Amino acid sequence: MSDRPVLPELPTLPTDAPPSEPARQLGHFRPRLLLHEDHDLCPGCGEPLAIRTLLEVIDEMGEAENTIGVVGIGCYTAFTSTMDVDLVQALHGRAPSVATGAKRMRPETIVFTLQGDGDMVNEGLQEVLHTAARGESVTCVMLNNGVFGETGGHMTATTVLGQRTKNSLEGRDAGYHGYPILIADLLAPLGGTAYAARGSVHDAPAVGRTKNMLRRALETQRRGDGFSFVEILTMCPTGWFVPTAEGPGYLNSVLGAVHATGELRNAERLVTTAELLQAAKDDAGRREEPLS
Amino acid sequence: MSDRPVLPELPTLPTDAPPSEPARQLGHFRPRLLLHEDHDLCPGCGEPLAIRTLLEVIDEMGEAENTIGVVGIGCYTAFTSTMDVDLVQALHGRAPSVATGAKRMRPETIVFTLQGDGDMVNEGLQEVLHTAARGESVTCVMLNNGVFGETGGHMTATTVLGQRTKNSLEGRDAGYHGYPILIADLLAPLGGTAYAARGSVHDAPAVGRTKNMLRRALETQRRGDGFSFVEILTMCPTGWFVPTAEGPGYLNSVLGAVHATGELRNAERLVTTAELLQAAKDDAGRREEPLS
Amino acid sequence: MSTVEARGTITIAVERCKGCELCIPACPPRVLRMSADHNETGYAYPELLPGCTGCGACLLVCPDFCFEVYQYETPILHEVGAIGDLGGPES
Amino acid sequence: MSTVEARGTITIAVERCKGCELCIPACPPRVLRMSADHNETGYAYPELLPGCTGCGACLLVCPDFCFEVYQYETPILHEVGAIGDLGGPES
Amino acid sequence: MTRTLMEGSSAITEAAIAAGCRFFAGYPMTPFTELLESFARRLPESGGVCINAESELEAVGMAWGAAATGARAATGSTGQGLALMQESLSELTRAELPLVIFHMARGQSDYTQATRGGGHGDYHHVVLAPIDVHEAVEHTQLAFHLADRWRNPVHLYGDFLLAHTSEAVSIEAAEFEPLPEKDWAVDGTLGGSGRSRNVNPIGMTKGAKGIEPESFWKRLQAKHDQIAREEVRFEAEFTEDAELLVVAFGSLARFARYAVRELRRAGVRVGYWRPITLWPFPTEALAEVAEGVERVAVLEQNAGQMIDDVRLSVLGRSPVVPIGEISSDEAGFGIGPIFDLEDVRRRIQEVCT
Amino acid sequence: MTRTLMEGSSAITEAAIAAGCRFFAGYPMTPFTELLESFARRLPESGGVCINAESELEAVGMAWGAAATGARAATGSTGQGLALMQESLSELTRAELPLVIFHMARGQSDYTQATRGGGHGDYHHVVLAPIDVHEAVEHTQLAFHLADRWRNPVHLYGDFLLAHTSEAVSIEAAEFEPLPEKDWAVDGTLGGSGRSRNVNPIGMTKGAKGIEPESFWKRLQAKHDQIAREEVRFEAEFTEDAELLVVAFGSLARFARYAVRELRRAGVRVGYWRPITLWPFPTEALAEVAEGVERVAVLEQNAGQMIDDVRLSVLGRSPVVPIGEISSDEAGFGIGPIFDLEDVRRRIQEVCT
Amino acid sequence: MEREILLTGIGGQGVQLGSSILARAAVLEGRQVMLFGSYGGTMRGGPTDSTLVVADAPIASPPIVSRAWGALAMHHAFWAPLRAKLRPGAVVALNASLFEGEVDRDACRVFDVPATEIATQQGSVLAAAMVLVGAFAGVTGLVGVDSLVEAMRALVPAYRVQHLDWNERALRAGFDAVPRGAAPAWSGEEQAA
Amino acid sequence: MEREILLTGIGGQGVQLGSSILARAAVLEGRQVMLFGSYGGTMRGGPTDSTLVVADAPIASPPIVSRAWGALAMHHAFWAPLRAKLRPGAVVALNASLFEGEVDRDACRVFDVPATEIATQQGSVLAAAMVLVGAFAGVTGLVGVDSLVEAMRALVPAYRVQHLDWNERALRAGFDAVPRGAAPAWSGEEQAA
Ligand SMILES: Cc1ncc(C[n+]2csc(CCOP(=O)(O)OP(=O)(O)O)c2C)c(N)n1
Ligand SMILES: Cc1ncc(C[n+]2csc(CCOP(=O)(O)OP(=O)(O)O)c2C)c(N)n1
Ligand code: SF4
Ligand code: SF4
Ligand code: SF4
Ligand code: SF4
Ligand code: SF4
Ligand code: SF4
Ligand SMILES: [Mg+2]
Ligand SMILES: [Mg+2]
Repeated sequence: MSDRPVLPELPTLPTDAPPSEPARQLGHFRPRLLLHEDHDLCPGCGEPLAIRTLLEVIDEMGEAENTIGVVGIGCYTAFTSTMDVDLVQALHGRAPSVATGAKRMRPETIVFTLQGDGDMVNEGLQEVLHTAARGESVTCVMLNNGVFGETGGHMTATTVLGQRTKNSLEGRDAGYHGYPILIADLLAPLGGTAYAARGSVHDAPAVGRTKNMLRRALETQRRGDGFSFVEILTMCPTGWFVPTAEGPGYLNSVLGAVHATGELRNAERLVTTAELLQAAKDDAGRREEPLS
Repeated sequence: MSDRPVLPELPTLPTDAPPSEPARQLGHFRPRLLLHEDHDLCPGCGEPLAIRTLLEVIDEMGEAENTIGVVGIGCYTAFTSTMDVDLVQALHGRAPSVATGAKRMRPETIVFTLQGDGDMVNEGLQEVLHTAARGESVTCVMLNNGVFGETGGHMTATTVLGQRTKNSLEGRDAGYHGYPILIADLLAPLGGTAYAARGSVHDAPAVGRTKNMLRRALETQRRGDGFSFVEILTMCPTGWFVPTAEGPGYLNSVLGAVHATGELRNAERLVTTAELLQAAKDDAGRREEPLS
Repeated sequence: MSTVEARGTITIAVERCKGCELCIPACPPRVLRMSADHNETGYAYPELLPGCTGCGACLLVCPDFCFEVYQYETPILHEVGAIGDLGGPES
Repeated sequence: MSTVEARGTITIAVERCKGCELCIPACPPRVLRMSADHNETGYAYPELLPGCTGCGACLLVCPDFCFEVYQYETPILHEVGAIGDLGGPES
Repeated sequence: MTRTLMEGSSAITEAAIAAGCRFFAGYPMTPFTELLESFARRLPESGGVCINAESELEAVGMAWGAAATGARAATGSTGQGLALMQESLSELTRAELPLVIFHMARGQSDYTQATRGGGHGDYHHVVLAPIDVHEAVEHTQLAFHLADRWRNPVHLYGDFLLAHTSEAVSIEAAEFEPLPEKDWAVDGTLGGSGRSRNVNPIGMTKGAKGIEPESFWKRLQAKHDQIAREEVRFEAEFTEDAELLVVAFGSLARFARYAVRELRRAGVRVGYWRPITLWPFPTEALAEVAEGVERVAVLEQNAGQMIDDVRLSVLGRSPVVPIGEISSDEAGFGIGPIFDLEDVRRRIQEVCT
Repeated sequence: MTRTLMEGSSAITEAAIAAGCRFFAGYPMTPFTELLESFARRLPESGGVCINAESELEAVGMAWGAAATGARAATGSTGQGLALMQESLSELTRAELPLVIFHMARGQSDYTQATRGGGHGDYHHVVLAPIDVHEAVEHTQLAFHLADRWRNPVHLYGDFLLAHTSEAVSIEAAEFEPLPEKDWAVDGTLGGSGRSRNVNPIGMTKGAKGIEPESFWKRLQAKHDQIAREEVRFEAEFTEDAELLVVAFGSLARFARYAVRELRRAGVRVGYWRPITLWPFPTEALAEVAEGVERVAVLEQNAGQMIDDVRLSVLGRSPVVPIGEISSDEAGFGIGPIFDLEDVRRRIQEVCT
Repeated sequence: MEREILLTGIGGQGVQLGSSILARAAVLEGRQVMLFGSYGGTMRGGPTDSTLVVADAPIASPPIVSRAWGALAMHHAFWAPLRAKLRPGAVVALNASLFEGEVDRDACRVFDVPATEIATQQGSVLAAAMVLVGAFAGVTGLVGVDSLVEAMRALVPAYRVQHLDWNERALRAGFDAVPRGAAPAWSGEEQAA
Repeated sequence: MEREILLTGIGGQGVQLGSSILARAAVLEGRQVMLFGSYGGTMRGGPTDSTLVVADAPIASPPIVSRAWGALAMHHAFWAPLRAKLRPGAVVALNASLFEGEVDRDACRVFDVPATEIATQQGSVLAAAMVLVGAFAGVTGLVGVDSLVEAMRALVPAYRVQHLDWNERALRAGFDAVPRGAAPAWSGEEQAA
């Protein structure tokens, strides 16, 4: 429950039918490239948001009829049967290689992968690194919630220090569990990488920025410039053992404080997450200074 | 054959027995921790040099009776039966995990891996990255010759652009074969890494510098500071299709120009290979300037 | 009594809602609140108060695809109680 | 005739040598040269000319563990031909 | 002897700790996840180490390293994860490392995977298939013992049902005959002695140049032949005068045993026979029993896997008929409709003619 | 028909290209390396793609992706590498992808690996085992055809001997019956149509929520049963009046066949029988032949693997005796002393009583 | 005597905890116990069920039963398959606050328990399953209420210590909300207090 | 008629190339051919050998033979196992420049060829195997020298084009260094020029 006081005296407007007054419809329940809107993911899960955004970008770029997606294994796998693009379901961790094979045989198509942090940074870490170094013209999209959501919220290789998971109930401890891997920092500097960015879906503006990143990544692929990568931070209230409504805040303040959002590579421009964090701090500093 | 003119008129001194004049013996045919000196590796191979150096460091540090080595699969595997330290032979690519298990059960010992570029950066890339991120207190030693020597000189993930290998006879081409991975740059910035360096055995001074790196890495482990890593560039004239005697020159000028030698991480100090290369260039520039 | 201008409106697929409340803070004019009632599956769901701008933020953050968003060709006015109760944007 | 001072000397395991020639350029005073003869396996091997300093460089670079290195307690002198023929360090 | 109510996965964990297990590594996958969680909770408390490995390949590698030091170590997974481990699993056999593998399958369609593996070369693992939580406790301790005794990997084949069933068990360290010293294990101390150890899967001998695979592999074959003679285990009921013999293993055998007992009470001349070791399969024991029956019915929850081992035992002495089938819940966890006493009884009765 | 002298590995490559193979990915390991090298050289020249994958797992993943687009694709390895691929190999079967796997073993001790695999669940791969380079050329083309016909992985089991033997062969595209359209293959064009494709190993149907593993797996079982009926291949000589039947496969069968012919010339009533498909094993054909003989001798270069399939066929009709053994060169490449005609003849004669 | 009891509900309703409490309480009272809990993936909201066998001698039954002596139903969603397994005269406790639709009252002995309502009164809607468990114990005497409370206190994890009191109140309230011993699990002298 | 020929030497001595040339030359002359080359790992200097079967009808023999009609030996190191496989009267060409130790000259027809010396004279020590191949062809008429040269030119890879001339000279010098047709492979009319 949110903290905002309930204001029962305000009139509730009808929302069960389109408006009778002349109005322009801005958005649909679901993106065109989703077959139906029902799914079994948990309340407050961030993954459907990321998937919606990705599908919208493909549609808006006019690539719906020219796209092959390769899906990893995680909670998002539930969408393999409802995303309305040609899809190949890969095994856990193997999506980048599968995408490579598909792209090499269909070089004219847009090929993307949809993976989770467990899928990409645990089971399949070397797949994505080799794919990037090889400069494969595919776009890997990674949903990072810092847990294996599907198996019940266990620690992954991206879980940040202090984060609670099913096997780090007291929070991840560097001495005992090691350090999180900033996958975007590993991928961005590789010779074959042309684009790498990290977005988030913790609020509406973040979703908008993530959408731009996805668009730039797919454009990079369309130009044949090399490998492209977009990481998207997503809520997993179930795996984190936090109340559903606190998911976005936890995502932004806990995961986002380590896996900072921004563009890490765009053609020759290359920055590290550490630099993004520093820049954000400087920014915040500036904003806090009196405008004078 | 070297280009130097043969000078037959000079007297050849006897070298089949120790000198009869009083003399101090400085070095032995083989390090104490090698059971015998025969091996089947090719003429001019750099791997025996690296192995000698590693064994000498262990011995000099007084850790011979407190060390477990884990060996990968490559030409160096031939030494598993002759290195006189307690050893575990791992499968191709798996040494870092095996070392992890051994170290966790024997935390008081020094645990190292001995792997090749094919073993570590191809088959087992994710093993070493996870081991480093976890901050395991082991030292991974990687012999980098930019080829799978053992299978006949095929391209690996570290083969530099332009390098000839059995499946890149015209030289590695970025567009067709992708880019080399600078493994030390991936490992150095990870949270769990405490020491990372890249040495070479292309000449005697380089061997000496490499020895220092190995010592620092093992000392890092002894202090329990975290994961440590030493990459050693080694000649593979067979795999490169270059005349044996040209191995060291080729190593230094072709592989060394990309995988530049130096320390990449020592505790908090962190530099990239690009920075090492720049520094070397600056240095060379300075040296070329007239001394005034 | 006073009036609130609504530049837009929404429809809500109440039965699909899983009550996560992500839409509530996402709405810039704060015109969504959770229902006291539960839907068939047992979840509370959002209700719309007067003042929607048709900005689409709710749609962007709802994981269960519960929203359609409309912008009126001409804004309409809703009669409401004391304006202060709206609890709108903090600004 | 002139003399060359040798501060050290070496032994060479000729039969183990695989003729790679890595020791030749590694020797700072350039007192190693490849033999005209072949060993049992068919490889040429290094021979020592006067002037070894006992520096150990050959040992460090030989992949086949062919060298032992000694430093004399007192340098000894070897008689050689014209000193210019030695082809010693370029300096 | 206090009895505590424990889920199969917890009971196995406690039994492993009682047996001196000091190392565990694994990667989550239902129904192995449950085991991993309980080892992760319990092992550190009892002085051991449990690593949440980043993948199955890394898990088995870590376990390899731990076992090489002589520590009692275990890993495991379910079908897919075990498939990924096949290279390591076959080579561990050649490295002669005593490792315990918790083969927590989704049902019974991994019988072939457990008993044949997909590694290369000639090798065998002992496979124990407990029927319930009590036996799982016993088998877990036995697994560590047999692994050490034979320096060979040993599997415990469980499933979702075993992992999720709670029974009241009491866990105490079991007694076994004494084991030889692990003088082959690396502890780091023998460097420079000329006798340093070399734990390897290729038959290398320290100090000797080259390898001799043929004699090395033949030695392993002889060892496996010996295990096959000495470690056979099975359970039988009502086999003396049975006309129909029902063969089943693991969790499903509990349904078969119950149904056979019921049918016996109803006067039907049916017998029950269960391999406890899936490898070595109790071929001779089954051959003997099969001699006297009219028919052998194989109840397994798959398309027909153990039935080959049954046929290889019966060798035409009597007809062997399958009465099981593929059967799964919607999630694919292996809890199919065949786990139903009435269904099992019907299947048996249908071949009782 | 010009004949060219070609090593087995090159001949296979040319045959694959003639069959329309457009994608290959692999990781070096003797004796698969030889194949990888020749595909790397020849495939790009003929408009295809060959990737020097960074590991076996990545190789099979790439091949998976290529096959999913409908292209004829292949990968392979030897024992260890194929062990690493087991998860993918079993799941490819469920994804119903036509992939050709060059199973270039070090000898014959990977019979079980090829025929049983180590993946999870109920699945089967067709396994062709050519006896020489000529047959390898034929089988390579057949493998691509069968893979497409059944939407199932097909192995070609070769070895060091096959890879390194040169024979003069002529390679032309073989003719086969027409195949159905690959309307299931992804080409990227059906997004937004409501009929977009979904190539997956879990029995998902586009648009439908959830999965129904049981019916999906049963459908696969029915398909495998049909393959087992329709794709059996074997070779037999002198079986009509044989007293002793010699069973062998692959490279070693060439020695057995030669020795049997020699013994026949010497008047010995010995017959020769070879499974060409290791799966489906020609069980019924062998059962028929075994009916009349006094003894069945199994010659294989391992500790006894195919012998189980022979026993499962003969089912006690006549005694089955092993006459092979583990046999290896020092490098472990599988060229053991058993590859010797006199030795093979002696082994046969010893059981000729 | 083997008493098979089925429990069903929606994930998160406390069915697994409830069945564990019943099982552990039975162990405390010296019974033989077997419990099988099956929960789908981890997403909140899926079906969840549990099978419990309590006996006075070693249990021969397998952990999944075809015929049950009793049942606890938190929600009507999964009633049909559960119904199919009940023996004639089975004892059923159902959460009347949520349960909708028909129940075959002739074939079984049904006890309606407004579990969600009672739980809310006792401090938390989350404790509805506790109420039902208490009620089932009350009606059948399968175990005593003190054993239930002891079992519950042992099972609730440390980070949920704030639940202990609600849960105890809910167990006791459920125990008291039904006609005590109306459908006894054990014959005469064995009946729990 | 099936003629089995064994070739052995040390890796890098040109044994594999030599046997390929013999085999390809035989194909050029319309023969049936089977060739099996086995080389250990890739390290320079290991043993290497090769088995060639040339026939005038489809070959029944497997690729590894127990009994050979002829042999080419580049070095004495691997003579013993080779010797064990020779049929009585087998034709053996050996590199007399390197070969040391005893050869059983009664049992086989041995031709000593100073192959390394001849090769050095013809331009490169690397071509010693070519000399021996030429000599074997000369003695046996297994194939003609022009076929050898044609086969060699087709087999030497492009980046080794500088070897072509030495090799040709070495083949021809070997062919001429032995008594022509002293141990014929084929009966009368089939004999190659
Ligand atoms: C080889 C293999 N190992 C383990 C699993 C079990 N498994 C399924 S999903 C999953 C975690 C997925 O995590 P992530 O990719 O982060 O996705 P999320 O569920 O968090 O969305 C695991 C470990 C599997 N399917 N395959
Ligand atoms: C799983 C597996 N795949 C392939 C091989 C074959 N193999 C043996 S050594 C080797 C290459 C080793 O390369 P590297 O580690 O660089 O060592 P080098 O030989 O160059 O010293 C390969 C691919 C193997 N042994 N195991
Ligand atoms: S477990 Fe996490 S990632 Fe999975 S559906 Fe639930 S909230 Fe989403
Ligand atoms: S192939 Fe290369 S790495 Fe291997 S022994 Fe020869 S030179 Fe050394
Ligand atoms: S469209 Fe904008 S203003 Fe209207 S309800 Fe949604 S978020 Fe609020
Ligand atoms: S975001 Fe969607 S699912 Fe969540 S409360 Fe709002 S409408 Fe319901
Ligand atoms: S010790 Fe030094 S000076 Fe003497 S031979 Fe060796 S390298 Fe040359
Ligand atoms: S470095 Fe060693 S092996 Fe090489 S030539 Fe010199 S002595 Fe011989
Ligand atoms: Mg995740
Ligand atoms: Mg290498």
